[in-house]
Amino acid sequence: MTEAGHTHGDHSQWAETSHCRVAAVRHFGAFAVLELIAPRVARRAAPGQFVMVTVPGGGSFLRRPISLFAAHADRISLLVEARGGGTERLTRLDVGDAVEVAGPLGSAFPTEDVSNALLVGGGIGCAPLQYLADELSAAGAHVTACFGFRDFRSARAAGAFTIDRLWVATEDGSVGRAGTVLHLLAALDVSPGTTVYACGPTPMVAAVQRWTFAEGLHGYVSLEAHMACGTGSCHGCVVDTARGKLRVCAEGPVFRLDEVTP
Amino acid sequence: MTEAGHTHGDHSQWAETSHCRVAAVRHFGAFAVLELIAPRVARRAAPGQFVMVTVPGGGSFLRRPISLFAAHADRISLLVEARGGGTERLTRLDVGDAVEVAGPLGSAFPTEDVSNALLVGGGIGCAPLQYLADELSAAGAHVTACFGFRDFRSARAAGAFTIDRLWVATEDGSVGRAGTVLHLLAALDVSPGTTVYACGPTPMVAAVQRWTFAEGLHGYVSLEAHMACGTGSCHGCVVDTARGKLRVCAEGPVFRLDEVTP
Amino acid sequence: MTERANGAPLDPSPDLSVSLGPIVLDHPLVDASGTFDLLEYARRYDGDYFADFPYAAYVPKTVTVDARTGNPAPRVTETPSGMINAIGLENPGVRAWIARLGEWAHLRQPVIVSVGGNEPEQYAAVVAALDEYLDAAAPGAAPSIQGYELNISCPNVSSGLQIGADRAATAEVVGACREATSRFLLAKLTPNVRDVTEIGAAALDAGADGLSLINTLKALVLDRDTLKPFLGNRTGGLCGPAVKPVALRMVAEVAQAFPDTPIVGMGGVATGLDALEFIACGATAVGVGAANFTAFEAPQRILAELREELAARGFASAADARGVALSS
Amino acid sequence: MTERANGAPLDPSPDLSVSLGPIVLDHPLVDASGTFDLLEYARRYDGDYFADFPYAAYVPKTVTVDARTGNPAPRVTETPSGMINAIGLENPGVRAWIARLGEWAHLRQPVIVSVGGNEPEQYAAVVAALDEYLDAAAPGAAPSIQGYELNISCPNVSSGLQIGADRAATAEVVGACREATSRFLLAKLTPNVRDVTEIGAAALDAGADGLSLINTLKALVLDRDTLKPFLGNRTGGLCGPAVKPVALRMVAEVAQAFPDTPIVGMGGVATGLDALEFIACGATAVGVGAANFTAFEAPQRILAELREELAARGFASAADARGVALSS
Ligand SMILES: Cc1cc2nc3c(=O)[nH]c(=O)nc-3n(C[C@H](O)[C@H](O)[C@H](O)COP(=O)(O)OP(=O)(O)OC[C@H]3O[C@@H](n4cnc5c(N)ncnc54)[C@H](O)[C@@H]3O)c2cc1C
Ligand SMILES: Cc1cc2nc3c(=O)[nH]c(=O)nc-3n(C[C@H](O)[C@H](O)[C@H](O)COP(=O)(O)OP(=O)(O)OC[C@H]3O[C@@H](n4cnc5c(N)ncnc54)[C@H](O)[C@@H]3O)c2cc1C
Ligand SMILES: Cc1cc2nc3c(=O)[nH]c(=O)nc-3n(C[C@H](O)[C@H](O)[C@H](O)COP(=O)(O)O)c2cc1C
Ligand SMILES: Cc1cc2nc3c(=O)[nH]c(=O)nc-3n(C[C@H](O)[C@H](O)[C@H](O)COP(=O)(O)O)c2cc1C
Ligand code: FES
Ligand code: FES
Repeated sequence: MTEAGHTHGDHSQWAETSHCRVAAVRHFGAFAVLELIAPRVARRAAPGQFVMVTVPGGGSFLRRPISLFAAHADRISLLVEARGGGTERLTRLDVGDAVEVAGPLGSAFPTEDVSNALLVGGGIGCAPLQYLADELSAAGAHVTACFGFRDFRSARAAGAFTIDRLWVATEDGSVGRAGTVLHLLAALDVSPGTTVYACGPTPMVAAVQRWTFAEGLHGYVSLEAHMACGTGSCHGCVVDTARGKLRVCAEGPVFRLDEVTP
Repeated sequence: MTEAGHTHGDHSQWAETSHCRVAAVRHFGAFAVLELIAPRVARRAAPGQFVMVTVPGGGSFLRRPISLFAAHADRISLLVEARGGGTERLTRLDVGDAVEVAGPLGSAFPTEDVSNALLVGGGIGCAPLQYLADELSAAGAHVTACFGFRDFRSARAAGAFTIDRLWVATEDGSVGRAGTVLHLLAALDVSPGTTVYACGPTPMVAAVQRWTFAEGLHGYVSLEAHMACGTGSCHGCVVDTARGKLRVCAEGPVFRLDEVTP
Repeated sequence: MTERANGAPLDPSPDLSVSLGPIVLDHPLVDASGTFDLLEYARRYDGDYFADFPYAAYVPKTVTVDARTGNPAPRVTETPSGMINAIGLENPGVRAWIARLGEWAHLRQPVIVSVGGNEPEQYAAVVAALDEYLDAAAPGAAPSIQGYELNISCPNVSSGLQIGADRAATAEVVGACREATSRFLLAKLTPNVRDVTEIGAAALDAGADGLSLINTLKALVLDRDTLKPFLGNRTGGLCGPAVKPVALRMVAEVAQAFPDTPIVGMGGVATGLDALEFIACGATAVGVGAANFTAFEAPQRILAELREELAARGFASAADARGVALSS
Repeated sequence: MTERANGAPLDPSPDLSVSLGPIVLDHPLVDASGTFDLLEYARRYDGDYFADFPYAAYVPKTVTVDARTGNPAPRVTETPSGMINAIGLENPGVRAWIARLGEWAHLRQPVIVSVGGNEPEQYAAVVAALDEYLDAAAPGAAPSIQGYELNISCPNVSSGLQIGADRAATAEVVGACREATSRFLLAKLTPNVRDVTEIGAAALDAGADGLSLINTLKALVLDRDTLKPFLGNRTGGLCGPAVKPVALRMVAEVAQAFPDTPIVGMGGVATGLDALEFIACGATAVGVGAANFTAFEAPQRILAELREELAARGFASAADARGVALSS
């Protein structure tokens, strides 16, 4: 019998496919940071982009979209929250395990000419903001991050982040300030011209969008959508934008805050 | 979310269900002997019976029927050949892994009042004959076994057996005598009244049946059938017998050699 | 899962009882015909299986008027997230079947007998034979047979086109049985049709009290070595989790078309959430089929999960959850 | 897998070429409409994708006469061993589509354009517009469009009942397109019918040259939190390995009913053995759909496996394997 996957041809022509190994795993409650040796992905990656990850074990038919949490040298990291069967299995990966990822995919957060950046994340939506913070800081920008979580359990994710100015709120008050990320924003002193970067659940994105406009700021948002291909073929992942229906995996996931209607 | 399997009730009322652990694994090419700690199964087991094994990992919907290869104290052993996806995963089990088995199921080889026994196996059909040999020998019977394999690869299974008088043939002559198990039988000096026990592919069973009748012997055969439930509910596993269509999992797998029509 | 998302404590035990027409069920789960043999379970159980019987009603394997030996082997194999079968309604015939009723006369739960045949008269003959026997039986001598499920949807018998794929044939079978009995009558629908509500309407118009669905999808599996049809009957019926999305769609269609009709929904139920989804799509009761083959305790597990899933969503009862997927 | 069971060396390279009616294909694999965007692949490839294009013919996503924005999100999700989609035939309309043909005019492989619509005239208008454009196009200015696949089977557009579930409507659509073109015409059949050969016959009688099947099975998935329909369009179409046994059955039925008809078989192909099974059931060519979503190199892998599977069984060619499951 020919087992699926054993007779793959040469991948070298596929910019975006990597068979890689898990180099390190750190767990934070239901979250895991997976560090993968994936030089081809790391070389091309930019903050905001994502990879399609094949769930090992054969139980999941489609690949799962996961943001780049970090990229250094020949490594990429993913912050994965065990939500359903597929992500559950990903968080149980161990050092040395093989994983297949395709990427980097999608649009990146624009980072040029940014001097003040405000990163606003909700729940697992915080994931792409670490890599963004790394790049912005390296480019000399002043980075502030405000993360909102529902409760103690989901706030465990915060432990994975290394951002200097990071404010956390939880709705149940168990970690950081009690309330939503909007309460954190309200308490901030934001310089004019600050660029806002948002990623999180739809109601949060809508609220951040309103706040940004009210403050006269501009910014970007990374959106989620249920995906089949992740690579532009199926039109499964569309969102409504000022430019019409666009694919989160191809034109997105990063859009201008003022062109989306969350 | 409630994960399937996490809220099982109390199993204690099910004679035949065991959550067990792998205590030891030995590999012989594509074959593996899995030793499982399964006191409830071991206590009731008899040679010829089988268990339904849940394939770990979620990729297989139905359980797989596997014969008892041995049973001692609180342990049972299974000899598994990696043939398809399910058995492949079973042979990759490791010490300490959890497995779920239901059994012992089905009919056993009658062993009472046997003084001379001839065990005839073909390929993975040899599996139930080790346990049978153990029981017969313990009861003082004189046991001879003749095993036939296709080639070197399938003859690797022979290494798992500990039967004193064991003759092996391979069709390609790579191990033991060149030819089929029938060539081994032809060379034997069989005492009258010997009880024949057969298990193997259909053509072998048919040939052994003819040989047994020609020699004026009687005996038993363990049959295989594709199974869904393995426990008598679905009527999926029927074979034609002198008693009509019977279920291999309930009335079988062991039948009298003279009642089956292979 | 011990509290709701909003932090309120869980309703400890939602009311699981439902009424399938006149038949009162302790909870919504029944076995799907042909997948669960009560006597086989009882003989493998250490306790009193009749006291611990897990389903709210028992639906035995389809019975026909004459004995049937069924199809040649092989009859079953696995498919991706499912299985295929071509048993061919093997059964001893209604007379021999009745003769064994005493063995499980003490089952407390209601029984719905699945009835098969090639022609209307054969269905009616089974129903009449059972009604006659039940009317004459001494109290406690027979199980509590309270209804019939007319299996007009088995893809594995060669009576030409399936009865359940044809409106007129469906009406004839249901009509003949309606004349034969005043007991509760379910028509079991096949998914191998263009519009399941057309056949449902024909069955209800002809006197069925309710509908069961789905039976299996007609399907073909090849032997990977020979590339010939694997099953002895060539084709068979596909079921299991693979077909659940098709089954949910059809149950929703029927529930929307016939809102007050008792419906037994089934097809791929393997977890309590699956069962709840069928209820949300309008099923009154839920049939568990191939999942029975995965573990002895599957019904107990699915029932426990169903209770948790209802409670986690704040439903006070299974009946409250019925049809919630249908309202827009 | 380097030698046959009998020890004879493998035929190193079975002849994979097949003739789909007048269209000669290098091998049997084509993409299934809506699941593979040539230009998206090309822009992600380091080499010359047009030189390395893996399929034997390219079937683009269905084109309609007017632009369609498709269904509201969400449009896709996973199911056990499969997926469900309700894209809703999003496409820019035939004029805008033609305007971009230059971008892939250099594709060497034949193209079969999938055509959709609500009424016969709309189908015919797309075919006529394309035929007209092709007749006028300068050599090398357009890809080699050699045929049309009439998608009369999409379950995700609200033109009432699917055209492909009705014989008369099928005949009208095919007939209108037959008048509009002399190019090769495939009718793509839906599995949501009682008898797929009835619709197949209607299509062939009305002038179709061949048949493609299956499109997706109409299905429903609920959101597990809200228990409401998950997809924006409520229902969607099920595909992937879960449906393969149903697809094989239908392909075999059609191949048996119309032995000399070119058939594109599809539904759940994920491996070379799957593809071979469709060929064994009578398919001339095999469509790969959702498997494209599992890896960029899926078509290359499936093709390599198909070659091995043919060789391992001693087939000298793909054509030799056609229909071997059908003979008894
Ligand atoms: C661009 C993008 C970036 C993402 N980045 C991250 C990340 O960095 N870390 C992380 O943990 N998660 C991330 N997600 C969400 C993640 O993809 C889903 O949680 C995951 O697909 C769920 O799969 P499952 O098998 O665990 O859940 P299941 O619910 O069992 O999955 C069933 C199906 O639904 C899809 N699905 C379920 N939830 C979502 C969702 N929220 N978004 C999209 N598809 C979904 C799955 O892909 C699958 O097809 C991202 C999603 C997108 C679109
Ligand atoms: C009573 C009995 C005892 C058995 N004892 C042993 C044993 O001790 N050791 C061992 O290695 N094997 C044994 N087998 C055979 C074993 O059950 C099959 O090899 C196994 O089910 C194949 O599963 P798979 O997933 O690897 O193969 P796949 O071919 O991928 O399985 C697909 C489906 O076909 C069924 N199937 C495939 N081959 C067989 C077969 N030969 N018999 C029955 N069902 C089959 C599977 O259960 C499954 O439902 C026994 C079978 C029976 C009936
Ligand atoms: C082995 C087997 C035997 C079956 N026998 C019958 C039967 O006798 N009568 C009937 O109405 N349905 C029969 N069915 C169909 C089931 O009752 C049920 O409708 C179908 O399997 C879908 O449910 P599931 O996916 O939960 O199995 C049978 C199914 C299987 C798997
Ligand atoms: C996301 C998606 C989009 C599809 N779009 C179309 C389409 O536009 N036209 C069409 O005829 N079929 C369409 N199909 C159906 C496929 O072409 C194919 O018939 C079906 O998916 C079965 O094959 P598979 O199981 O290999 O996916 C689509 C399928 C999917 C999954
Ligand atoms: S997921 Fe397929 S186009 Fe975006
Ligand atoms: S496998 Fe179900 S009766 Fe034997």
